[in-house]
Amino acid sequence: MAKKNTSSPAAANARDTAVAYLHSMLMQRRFEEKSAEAYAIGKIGGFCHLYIGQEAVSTGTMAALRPDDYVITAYRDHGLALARGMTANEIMAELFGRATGCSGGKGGSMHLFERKLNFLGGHGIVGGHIPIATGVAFAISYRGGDQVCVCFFGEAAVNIGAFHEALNMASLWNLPVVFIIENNRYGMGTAISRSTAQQDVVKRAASYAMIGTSVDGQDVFAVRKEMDEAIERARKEQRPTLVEVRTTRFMGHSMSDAASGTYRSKEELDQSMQRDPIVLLKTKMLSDGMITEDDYKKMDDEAKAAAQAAWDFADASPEPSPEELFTHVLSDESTVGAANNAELAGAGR
Amino acid sequence: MAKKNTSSPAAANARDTAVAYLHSMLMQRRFEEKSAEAYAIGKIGGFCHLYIGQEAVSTGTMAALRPDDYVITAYRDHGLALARGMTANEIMAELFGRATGCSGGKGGSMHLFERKLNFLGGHGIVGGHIPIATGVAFAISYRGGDQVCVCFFGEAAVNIGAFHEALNMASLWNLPVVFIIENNRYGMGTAISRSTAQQDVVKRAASYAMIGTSVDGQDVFAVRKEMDEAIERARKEQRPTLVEVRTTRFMGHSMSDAASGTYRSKEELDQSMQRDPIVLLKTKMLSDGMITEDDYKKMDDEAKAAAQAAWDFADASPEPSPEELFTHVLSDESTVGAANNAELAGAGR
Amino acid sequence: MTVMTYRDALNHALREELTRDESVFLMGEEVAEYNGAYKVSRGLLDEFGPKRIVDTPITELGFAGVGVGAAMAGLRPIIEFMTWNFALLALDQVVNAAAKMLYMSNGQYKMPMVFRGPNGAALQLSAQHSQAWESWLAHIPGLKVVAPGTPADAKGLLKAAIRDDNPVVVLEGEMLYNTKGEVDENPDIVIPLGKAELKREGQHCSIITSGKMVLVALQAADQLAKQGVNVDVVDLRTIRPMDVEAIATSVAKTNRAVVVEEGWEICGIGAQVVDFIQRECFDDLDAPVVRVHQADVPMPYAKNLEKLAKPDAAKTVAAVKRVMYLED
Amino acid sequence: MTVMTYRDALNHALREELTRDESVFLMGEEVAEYNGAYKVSRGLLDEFGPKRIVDTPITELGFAGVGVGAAMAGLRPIIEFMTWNFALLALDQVVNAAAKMLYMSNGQYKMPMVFRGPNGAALQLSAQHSQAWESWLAHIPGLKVVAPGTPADAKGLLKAAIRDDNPVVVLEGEMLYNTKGEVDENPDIVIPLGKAELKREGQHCSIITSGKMVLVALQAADQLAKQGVNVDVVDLRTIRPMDVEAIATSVAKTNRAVVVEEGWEICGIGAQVVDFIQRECFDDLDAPVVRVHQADVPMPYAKNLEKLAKPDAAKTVAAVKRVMYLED
Ligand SMILES: Cc1ncc(C[n+]2csc(CCOP(=O)(O)OP(=O)(O)O)c2C)c(N)n1
Ligand SMILES: Cc1ncc(C[n+]2csc(CCOP(=O)(O)OP(=O)(O)O)c2C)c(N)n1
Ligand SMILES: [Mg+2]
Ligand SMILES: [Mg+2]
Repeated sequence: MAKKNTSSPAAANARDTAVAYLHSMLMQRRFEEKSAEAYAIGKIGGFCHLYIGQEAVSTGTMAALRPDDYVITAYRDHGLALARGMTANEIMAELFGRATGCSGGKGGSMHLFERKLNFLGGHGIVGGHIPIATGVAFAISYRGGDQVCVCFFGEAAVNIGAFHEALNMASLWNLPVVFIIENNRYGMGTAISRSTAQQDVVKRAASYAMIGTSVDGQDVFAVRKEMDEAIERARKEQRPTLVEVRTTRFMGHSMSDAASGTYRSKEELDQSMQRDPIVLLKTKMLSDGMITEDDYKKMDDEAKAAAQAAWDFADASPEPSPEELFTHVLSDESTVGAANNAELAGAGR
Repeated sequence: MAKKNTSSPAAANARDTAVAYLHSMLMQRRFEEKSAEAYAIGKIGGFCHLYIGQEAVSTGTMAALRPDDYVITAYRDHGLALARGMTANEIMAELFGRATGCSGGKGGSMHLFERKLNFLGGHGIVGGHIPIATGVAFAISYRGGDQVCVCFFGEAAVNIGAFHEALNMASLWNLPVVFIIENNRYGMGTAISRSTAQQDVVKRAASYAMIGTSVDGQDVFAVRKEMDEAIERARKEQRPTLVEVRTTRFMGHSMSDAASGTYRSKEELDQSMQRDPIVLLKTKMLSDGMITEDDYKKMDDEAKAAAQAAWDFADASPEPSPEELFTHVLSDESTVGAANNAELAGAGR
Repeated sequence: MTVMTYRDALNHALREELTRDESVFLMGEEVAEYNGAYKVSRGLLDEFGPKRIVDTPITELGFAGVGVGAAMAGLRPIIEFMTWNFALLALDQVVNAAAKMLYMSNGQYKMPMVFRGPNGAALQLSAQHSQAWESWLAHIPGLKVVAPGTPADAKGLLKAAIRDDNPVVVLEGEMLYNTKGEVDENPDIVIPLGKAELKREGQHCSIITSGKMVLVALQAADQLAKQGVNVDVVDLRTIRPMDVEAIATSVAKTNRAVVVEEGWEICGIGAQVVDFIQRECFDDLDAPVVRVHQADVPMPYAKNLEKLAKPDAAKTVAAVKRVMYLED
Repeated sequence: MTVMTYRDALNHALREELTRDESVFLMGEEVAEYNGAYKVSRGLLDEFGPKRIVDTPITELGFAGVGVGAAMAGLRPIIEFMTWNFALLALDQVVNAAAKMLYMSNGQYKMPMVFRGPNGAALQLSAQHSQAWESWLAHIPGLKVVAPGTPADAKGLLKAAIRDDNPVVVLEGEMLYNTKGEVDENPDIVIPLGKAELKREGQHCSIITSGKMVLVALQAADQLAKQGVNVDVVDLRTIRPMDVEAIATSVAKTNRAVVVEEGWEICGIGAQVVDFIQRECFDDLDAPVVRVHQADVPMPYAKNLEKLAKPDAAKTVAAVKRVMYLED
């Protein structure tokens, strides 16, 4: 690593932080590029929503959290899970539908869970997890703890009823939760201007007497700073915040959608991609002398190797055993009843 | 009627308007007092939500509408139905569950309908009719008509998802609808301060880039004026409005709830009842010389007589015939299928 | 043993479990200051305070989700729906979150929570307020569903539901809240989920039922007994998982069955009971099973129509006679 | 007759009915500019413009209610749910408003509207995106429910649904959209609601099914034929109201029945079919009816588990053999 500007302990600190961010973002990017490859050849199935372009949001936010805080998100969850500290192996194995996956192969891309990290999923119904986040914050407050719950969702989710109901309760009850709108300006193929009467989404905070803020989501330092404040407000003052993070998804909505050409023009996308969060960070670090091109190359290679290793791990992992079909339907399998038990035994049930 | 101050045509007009308002409000008041009596002796069953105290809202709003406009509301609908021009007879008969009721006895208190007046019900699920109102306005706009749909609901309904989803679409699509919050400060036993983070409910309009206004709901003239503007905005500019009407229900939430003493103090209620919309109007009319005490007495007696006549009509009306159980399940009864047809024939179905 | 109402039995169950376990809390519309729309939670706010007895805004979907989140974070929420009619708005949280979380997370997140409230019709509440959702809820893997018919069952099953680590749906009856029965005051007594109870013994026919319809079935049984017909009344108590063995044992004895349920016919609980019976007792049956249920219409308001629409003792008696090939 | 996909058949039905009647419009998420999440509405925006092909925000409850309101005001809305999984959020409008409005208003407000979209599992979409709601919807009086299994039925039933004055639920299959079949291009042809079709004739056993499972049943029938077993395949097409006569006629002939459905077991469509069969054909049956359905679990993601969970031709063949008391 370049040593310039690391003479003072503060500078060394700043460098370590930046390196950690870059590492986190590269791990996400390379992991997802690998997932896209695996999807293309059918190793991964179902829906697969990539996070590429939004990595500064996950990295900047997770850096502001404590290990005992809670994280919950929608289906676009790979990057968030990695940034929270889940391993590439367990996530890739989940995407491959293997027993070694973080959800035992039962959840898949949209339903990553890791209890050890208080990573509460991976949810597939737009807006559905926003009340759940509020409930987690309720539990924190009930116990008198000082943890925080952060909840990620897209800008198109602000129109759904669950968002509205949850934010009112969070504010009314003074709950330690941060609602994070990842505003990438599109919900599937619908531009925000076609779905949302009040496009300045953060204005909606006023409906709940809540503080609302906006931040550039391509700048990991800006995200971190904004989240520090929101998380502090939750932790110390027990007040929720609505944070809009302005970002861009570089890919299509999911693996079955083109990145541009239909509802989003190539020009618009190209323009947005000028502000690649990884490139922005790298450039800054280079110019601040925190790293050299070589350092970057090394880190990038490591990230690629980790992604490949995850693929290899996943590929070598076994499928869930057939009996797993009936486990974890209830916590006490014994009471599942006649129906379930007959299922494996005979034809048709 | 007193003739003072009716020398000019304008004054005569003003007097006629005021008299019509007073008439409408007295009809509602006496009708509902009569319903309460009928409920007490079991002539009316189920839930029965009285509108007493809020009559200036219905009267002031309906006066601003054209016959071909649309009206839709929640379960607290007797006063609104009367003010819209439905007869006391057909409403009382509905409350009595009789075949002559406006919904053939099938709907009851919460589900008054009158197609001839574009009175679209009477709905029982809090917030459920708000998207429906939006759809009616959609249809108006689809046809290029210049009607308006007005939609009434309580302040506690602003917290539910349907409200939020509907207002966004109404604004996004420029629909001719007026959303009227009858803010009586309580949703059942819950004061607004205990349910709603942003108690200044009309501020929520900003979340939908919609105009929001507030008005004193005990003053029928103020309501009329505000509604004229909102309805004009819908009719001419195709823009929705959120109107908060500040009012008080003088009774309990429904017939099974005390007016005060538990969640609402007697003092608070007494205080609010100082501003009885009927007394306010009567006093103004007396002092403006539009009517005398005798005129008032006569009008009031007429209203009481109409309520009694409605009772008599309802009481003398037949119950729906047993076959009515199976009519109007589908518009083409023939296809209801085996299940329904067997129902009346044999035991148990 | 003390005689108490179904309402008080539920109230005792709540009180005992709130006392027993700090992580239990009750949340819903009007549960605290108003003491519950139907007074099931009477006195609990005073005893346990606003942290544990929580009034909500009118946001069924939202507060059901709050319950799910609280359960994920280790609490044991009891979510009261003022009635199950309004829970229709919240089913996404019940079905997609509560019922599936354990499975999707491969066992990492248990959902120790209860969704409860009155289900089905009361009196003249008409179409939108008179719906019985047991068959919908029973359809869903990942849920348990109970429908107590007596005060003792109400207390014992609710306590079991609260202690269970799975999401349990408790379907109460507004028309049952004032009914009385003997209840054990011992706070350690719970009634195991998944076990039916033979509420009455006979040999001529089996009436299989649950929830509010238990009383209807017992009334019918009384009337039939006067005419020399003696029936088993099998109270399922838990609808999911269903005690198929109890059904089969009774039908194997009587060779005839009537199913009485509050809800609509098509894909109702009764259809499933019929399916279980034909699987398990195909050669035992002497007549087709007859079902008694709500008429296949939205519930009308008028008193006379409502009565015609609802399942009742007279219809049950007629159904039993039909399966016994007796003149009506 | 032309060969076209199920997707195109639906597209033609929409186009023809939009052309035929100005009051018909299509509304839903991504139906217009995106041409539909599954491209069922391809080209319709270009042809009919944004007034009649309307993209909505992600607000299932809200836009379902918009459809109800538009129907009350005299239009004929077609509400597309991107999938029925998300419609769970909208069921209050479907059940409490659309299905009950005619009844509550004593016939004053008809609901000439369609709720449509893909239902049930596709491939590896896991628990929250793989739900089959036919039994829930069939439970509700005031609705009609159709589940076409072939392109011809898709076109004819959707057209009938659009012309019907009642709220009609149309359950499509994501896995069916690419399947092909002969379709009549005559825009006047509709398939009457409520009528089953015998998709294949045999004498040994009746397979009763609908929707996506029709192809599964036909596959099974092919396999069975090779082993000398010939089955009736009764495609219900309309699930509510159900063509009980067609079921009874077939079972009276074959004396054996298997019901194949996509959804879960408990209180599923199959349970209701079993109930109808035992009522109508009690003395005809030579064996208990066997049901084939999704395993009683939330849908898992892993390919192997998903395959185990789903009903398929092999399970159907085994079920037929079981009711025929043949060795597997
Ligand atoms: C209730 C519901 N409706 C529709 C969908 C289908 N759907 C999945 S993601 C999505 C778009 C969401 O956009 P946004 O909230 O902006 O998040 P992003 O995908 O941009 O991250 C839609 C319509 C769904 N999953 N849930
Ligand atoms: C979705 C739903 N939840 C709960 C109820 C029960 N309920 C009926 S009215 C009401 C209070 C509504 O208060 P508000 O909207 O202020 O209207 P008001 O009664 O004051 O006119 C409640 C909780 C319901 N009908 N629907
Ligand atoms: Mg987005
Ligand atoms: Mg109110």
